[in-house]
Amino acid sequence: MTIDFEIPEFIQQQQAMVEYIAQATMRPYSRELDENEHARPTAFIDQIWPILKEQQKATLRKLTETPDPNKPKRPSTTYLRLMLLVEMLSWGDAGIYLCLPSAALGGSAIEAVGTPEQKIRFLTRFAEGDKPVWGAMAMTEPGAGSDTSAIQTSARYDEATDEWVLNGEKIFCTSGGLALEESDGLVIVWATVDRSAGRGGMKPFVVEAGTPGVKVVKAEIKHGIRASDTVAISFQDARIPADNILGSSEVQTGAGNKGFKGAMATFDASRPLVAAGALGVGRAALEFLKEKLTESGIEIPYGTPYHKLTAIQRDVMEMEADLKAAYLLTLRAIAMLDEKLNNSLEASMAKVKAGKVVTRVTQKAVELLGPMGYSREWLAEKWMRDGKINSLYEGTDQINTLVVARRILEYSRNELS
Amino acid sequence: MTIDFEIPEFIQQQQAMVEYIAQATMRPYSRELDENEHARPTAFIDQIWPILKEQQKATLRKLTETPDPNKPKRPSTTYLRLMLLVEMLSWGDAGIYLCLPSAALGGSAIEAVGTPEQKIRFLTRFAEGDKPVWGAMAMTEPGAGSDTSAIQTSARYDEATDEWVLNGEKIFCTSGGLALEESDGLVIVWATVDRSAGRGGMKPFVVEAGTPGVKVVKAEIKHGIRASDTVAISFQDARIPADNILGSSEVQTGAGNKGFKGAMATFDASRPLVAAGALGVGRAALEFLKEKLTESGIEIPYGTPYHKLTAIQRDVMEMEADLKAAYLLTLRAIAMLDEKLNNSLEASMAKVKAGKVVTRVTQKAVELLGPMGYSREWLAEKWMRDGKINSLYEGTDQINTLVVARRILEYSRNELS
Amino acid sequence: MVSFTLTEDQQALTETLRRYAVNDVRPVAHDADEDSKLPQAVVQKGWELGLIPAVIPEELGGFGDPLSAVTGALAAEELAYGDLSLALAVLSPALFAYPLLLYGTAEQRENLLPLFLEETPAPVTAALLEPGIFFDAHELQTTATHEGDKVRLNGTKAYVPLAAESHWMLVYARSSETGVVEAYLVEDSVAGVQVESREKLMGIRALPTYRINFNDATVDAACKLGGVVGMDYPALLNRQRVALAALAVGVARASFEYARDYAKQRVQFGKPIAQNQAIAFMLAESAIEIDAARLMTWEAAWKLDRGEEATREAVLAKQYADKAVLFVTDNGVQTLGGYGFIREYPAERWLRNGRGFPAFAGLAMV
Amino acid sequence: MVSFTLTEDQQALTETLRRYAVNDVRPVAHDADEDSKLPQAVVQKGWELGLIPAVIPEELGGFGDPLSAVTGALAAEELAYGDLSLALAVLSPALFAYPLLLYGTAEQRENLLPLFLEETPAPVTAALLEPGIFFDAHELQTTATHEGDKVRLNGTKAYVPLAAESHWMLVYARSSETGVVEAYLVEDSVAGVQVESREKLMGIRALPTYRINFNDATVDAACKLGGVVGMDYPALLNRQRVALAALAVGVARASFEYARDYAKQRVQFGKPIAQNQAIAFMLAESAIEIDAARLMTWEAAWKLDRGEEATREAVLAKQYADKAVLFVTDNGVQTLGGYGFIREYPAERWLRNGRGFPAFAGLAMV
Repeated sequence: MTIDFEIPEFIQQQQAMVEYIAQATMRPYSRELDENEHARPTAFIDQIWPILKEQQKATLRKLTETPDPNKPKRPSTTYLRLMLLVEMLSWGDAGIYLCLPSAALGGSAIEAVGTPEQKIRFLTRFAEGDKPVWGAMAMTEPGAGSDTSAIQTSARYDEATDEWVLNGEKIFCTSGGLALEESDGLVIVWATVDRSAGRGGMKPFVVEAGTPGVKVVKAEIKHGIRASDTVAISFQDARIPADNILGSSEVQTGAGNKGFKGAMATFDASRPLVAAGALGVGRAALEFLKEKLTESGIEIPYGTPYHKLTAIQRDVMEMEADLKAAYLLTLRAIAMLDEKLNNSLEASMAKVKAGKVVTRVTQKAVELLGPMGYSREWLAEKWMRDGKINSLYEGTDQINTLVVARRILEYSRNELS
Repeated sequence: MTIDFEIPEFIQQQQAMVEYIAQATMRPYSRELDENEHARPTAFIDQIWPILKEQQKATLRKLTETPDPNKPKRPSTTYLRLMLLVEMLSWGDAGIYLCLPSAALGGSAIEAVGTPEQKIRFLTRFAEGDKPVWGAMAMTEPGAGSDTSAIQTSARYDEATDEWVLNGEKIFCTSGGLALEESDGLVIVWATVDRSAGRGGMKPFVVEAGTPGVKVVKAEIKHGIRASDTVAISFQDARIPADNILGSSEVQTGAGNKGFKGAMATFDASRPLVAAGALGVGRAALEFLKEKLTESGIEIPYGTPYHKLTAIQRDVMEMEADLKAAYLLTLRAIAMLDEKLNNSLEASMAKVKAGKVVTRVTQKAVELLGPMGYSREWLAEKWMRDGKINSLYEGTDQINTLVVARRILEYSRNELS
Repeated sequence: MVSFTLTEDQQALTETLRRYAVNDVRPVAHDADEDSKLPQAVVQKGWELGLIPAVIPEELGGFGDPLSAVTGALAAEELAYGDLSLALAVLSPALFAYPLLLYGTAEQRENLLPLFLEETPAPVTAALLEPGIFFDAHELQTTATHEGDKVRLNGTKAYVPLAAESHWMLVYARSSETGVVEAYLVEDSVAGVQVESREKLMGIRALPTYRINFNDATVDAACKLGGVVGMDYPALLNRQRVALAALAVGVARASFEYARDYAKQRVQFGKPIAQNQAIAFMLAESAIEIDAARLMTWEAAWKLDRGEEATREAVLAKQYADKAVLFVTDNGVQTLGGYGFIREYPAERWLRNGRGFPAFAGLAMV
Repeated sequence: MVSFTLTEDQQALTETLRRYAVNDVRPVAHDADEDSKLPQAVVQKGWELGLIPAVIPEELGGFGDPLSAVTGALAAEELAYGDLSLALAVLSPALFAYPLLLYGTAEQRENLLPLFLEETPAPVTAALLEPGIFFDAHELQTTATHEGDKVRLNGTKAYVPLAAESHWMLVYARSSETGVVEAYLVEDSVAGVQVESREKLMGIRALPTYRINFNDATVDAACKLGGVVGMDYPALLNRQRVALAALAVGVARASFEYARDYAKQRVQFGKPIAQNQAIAFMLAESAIEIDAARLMTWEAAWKLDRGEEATREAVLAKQYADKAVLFVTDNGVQTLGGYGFIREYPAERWLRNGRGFPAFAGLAMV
């Protein structure tokens, strides 16, 4: 191994294709879907579903077949490919991207801790059929944002029927409506089997579309990523089969608490991918800004000393540098995932940096584009609104900075809270 | 009353005189005293002592005479005058300014909580004589920085001799050497009469030069303000008269703890004055920078829109705006002092803002002046080093931000620590 | 004599405006933004506060108070504390009234100032800003060409508030002969004045703003504000800078106070989130930036009221406030976490509105 | 294939250099700074690490490793982690050696590269930077005028490390005919080369740097680096940018690690100050900026090693590292509170050294 930033040829080719999809099925609809908040990006969904379905089929096959020990192992590029896919789709439109018909975070959880039987039972739907299917993850509650230990949604085991009975309310569930009401999808619901056990009692359950007692009670109206479906879901004596629990049902704490650890481990994968989404939005804004500046005769002269730069040139260079910094931190966190190294520190570093950078870059782009930047005629203002989500979800910047701080200081949650 | 920013004529005149002193007795020695760290700014001291002595005489007279109730009361401008004096002297040289022969913070404490007898006994020396005299304040200890409740220096009352016996070590005492070894001065030493009582046991004691058992053990070598005398003092069975305690000797807590409250109240006065010192250093750097830019043909065009500014013009405008912001916050905290209003919030706001601004402005000035900015041929680099102290002493930026946060949130020390 | 104390009149005024902002404006602000519609009853009530009649000379039927930039800044902050769209709407008649009051000829004043003594808001506006990514108030693209006793206006203006319902507008244009910027009192009936469709912006969505095309729009030369003498354009630019800075402070303060209260009440990990230094410091820094921006605005206004050259102060105050309002409103969203992104909470609206200030020029006046 | 893993050789090298930085450099860094004096034994030991002989071709007696900017960046970071003055001193022969190695004619290489195989540091330096507040590497004030087979050099250089003790220096000058920047191999004995008194700087005080005047200093035209072909000046500028960025990362890391350890051990209010979010967040943000600056530096170095145009990457990495090192070292001082201001603690030295990077140009090379 050696230090290397080369993106493999086949991924570069993928990028070209994804860029085409973004240009054709995302950008033309960006404004319209922003203005009509709860409409669906059908052009994108219809275009991407057949492609995604095939990929998900391949993934499922790999998940369920026994690996051939004689087959030569290539270094994995799964996450690298995913990172650049997410980056490009978010460059297309971050809100539309989030409507990607796939198992999404729900799928990650199933892949991470599901049994082989569960993988087939739950994931097959994402790999076949004419109609797109969505998966979702429901974690946050009104009283439990950063503090997942405060989750109130309960799962009670009913011996009589061999079922789990869920009660509670989840909010901020991405694609929850698509998963439960507009497709034959599923949602991973985090619920506690024992409130007195704190995190030890928290378990993930698979709730399928059509389950009685499960209701999408609200679609949020949002600052940005308006094309994304963000819903609140209520569970009123919602009954699911006993084997819809992921992992063990036993209350465990500490290292043995694989359910919770599994959820946290998915953050190590999801945070750099969220960061990748931020990068895409930031790049969209920066490219657009540079294009408009070029039209006004302003170029960025990299080798020119500071005293010969205009304020705008300097700003653009700083934006580029920030974006590059966030990109490289993300690339590193992703490379570690592909190498199956623990990347909690690097994942949170990438997430917080990318969140801050996309916020700053898009806010600055709006400013530098003046009265037009603030206008809904152009997309700059939308990218600013879309970008901001990256400092808020999948752990706010503050929470992710706290994670970084704990790691570098080698402090436990109790030592640094 | 109405919103007004006008500096009274007589203070403007004072400023002109102080500027002259700064030009004549500070600037010419700035570099030399920076390079020869423990030398004394004699030109400045000799020039200012006769003036200061007269002022201190007048102050003392006012402190000890009964006010004439028939005399019409003018609005006080004491702190405003002081603020602008400190600003201008720090503009001259922040290190030299700190060698001002006066009762300084020690004097404030005596004025605030001393008896009439103590005021005369301790403060007269600052108002007469041919030789300059210094006062100082000794609070910080190796183990007690921000956390003054951790002070270990003890004061034990010896009934046999009717004396207090001090033991311990103080550090970072400004002008401590000048007060104890180079003049017939005094130091206010904070010591505990009862370690178990925490802040309730902390009392200020007046220790005069020549007291046996008191020793200046070290003169610090510092990043900046090298002309300032910063020492460590040890107390080994140092005996002082019983009535050298300021305020009551009883252990008191809460609102009754006037000794500690008195010390804290002096922060409300000293923090805006420290801020004023920061402003002076910042202004020195900014003026110098603008002068050098003018020599290179670069002016600051205020009414020009952003897209027509160079990076440097923009930087300078930002530096000016920041400095103005810090100036106005300081002016407000000072005006409140003159109006005898509680200004704890505003004092800390001014202090933290001025500290951050002087740090940023001077660091930026060094950068914009390029290879010459980094050179000890010019004073820019020195101002950067001098300026930094303002983010560190009289409460670090972090401590002062914490004070601001507590005030705006209406939180006690326990609720927000 | 240095003082930061309001006069009794200013104190009374700010209290009245704050009550209006809290009781009348806040309850309608969300819907106004969502519906892109000004609530006329609330605008009417704002008009009835009498800010403009107060400064109309007594001989013309007003109250004859001096026009004070400091008082104007105080008022603007309170109104924006309620809502920026509504504040701009309520203050919009001043865009026409104050320049007229300050620089109008006797005849212009006598003819037009009575408009501001009516019971409903005067249907007037002003057009300074121009479309595009760069705007330079000193190099306007809109031109005024004098031909005998007529003046032809050509060019395009943007962000003109309430243009569609205005009968009079003050149009800033550069003389095609001298390059000097002058202002013209233009009636909506003038041929060649074309109000385009309403603009769509990220924020201030309740405020209707428009592009206007001037296509050989021809008015009498007597419509030039101030006649031969003209106006003090730099001073007017400073007055709008101060007004916008004060509005920015108001928006920032609204966001800050909401975030502060939210943080004290929102419990996570067993305690209010305000008890985390990360949150508490963000709030403390916001508080400092708000106060700093306000003081800078006051200082610039004070200089204007003394009739002194105030460009440096006004420019720096405006720039500082532009940055402060972004910093504070972004912190506001951040403090609310996920809720900061939801439009049912006001934090995101303040961020959208706050981000607009660097683009706003000529949208308010003290 | 994306990877952030060092080769085994690089791993071994960085470990060796880290040991040297920690065991040899750190113990002498404070006194070196206070005394403005390089500890020769430590510099000698640094020379013996063999960084430069490693890349001298085998046929000239070296080890023949390829010259790698990535490896150079790794080395520079470790050395600066020890101390910046010493790092610049130990690396200074490269200022002459690498351009010679890369662009020298066969004759120039054969004549001069053996200098770098001696047991003591090669007495060489390079002069790029010029005095004044602004410096533009593309518009040098120092000129080279060709006359027949002679070249006259005129101008003043600044920040030339170790000039007084150098026998050879590489002088960058602009052709007075073509405006193109070339480099010249100049012996100290040449008439008209005047090394002035040592410079006094805020930081890097242990490193002697000098101004040099060239007053019709005349050398053979054959002294032009690379002969007729010359050199790739933009590439050399990028190599020095990468070197300086890597050094900045090293300084920042030194400061960060010290502050981190201090914060964990310093108790106030009954707990380590690192347990305050205000301190912990400062440290976390420092850690992020360091990693970001390092990755940007690596990327630029990697492009250089591939022979690709790397100006954009090198410039952005340098700018980013300039900012990062100031941010981190200022945080370092702030974390130590009052102790941060005391020269017995290293934090303030790292701040003084860190602030210099925007001014440094041509002081190091990978």
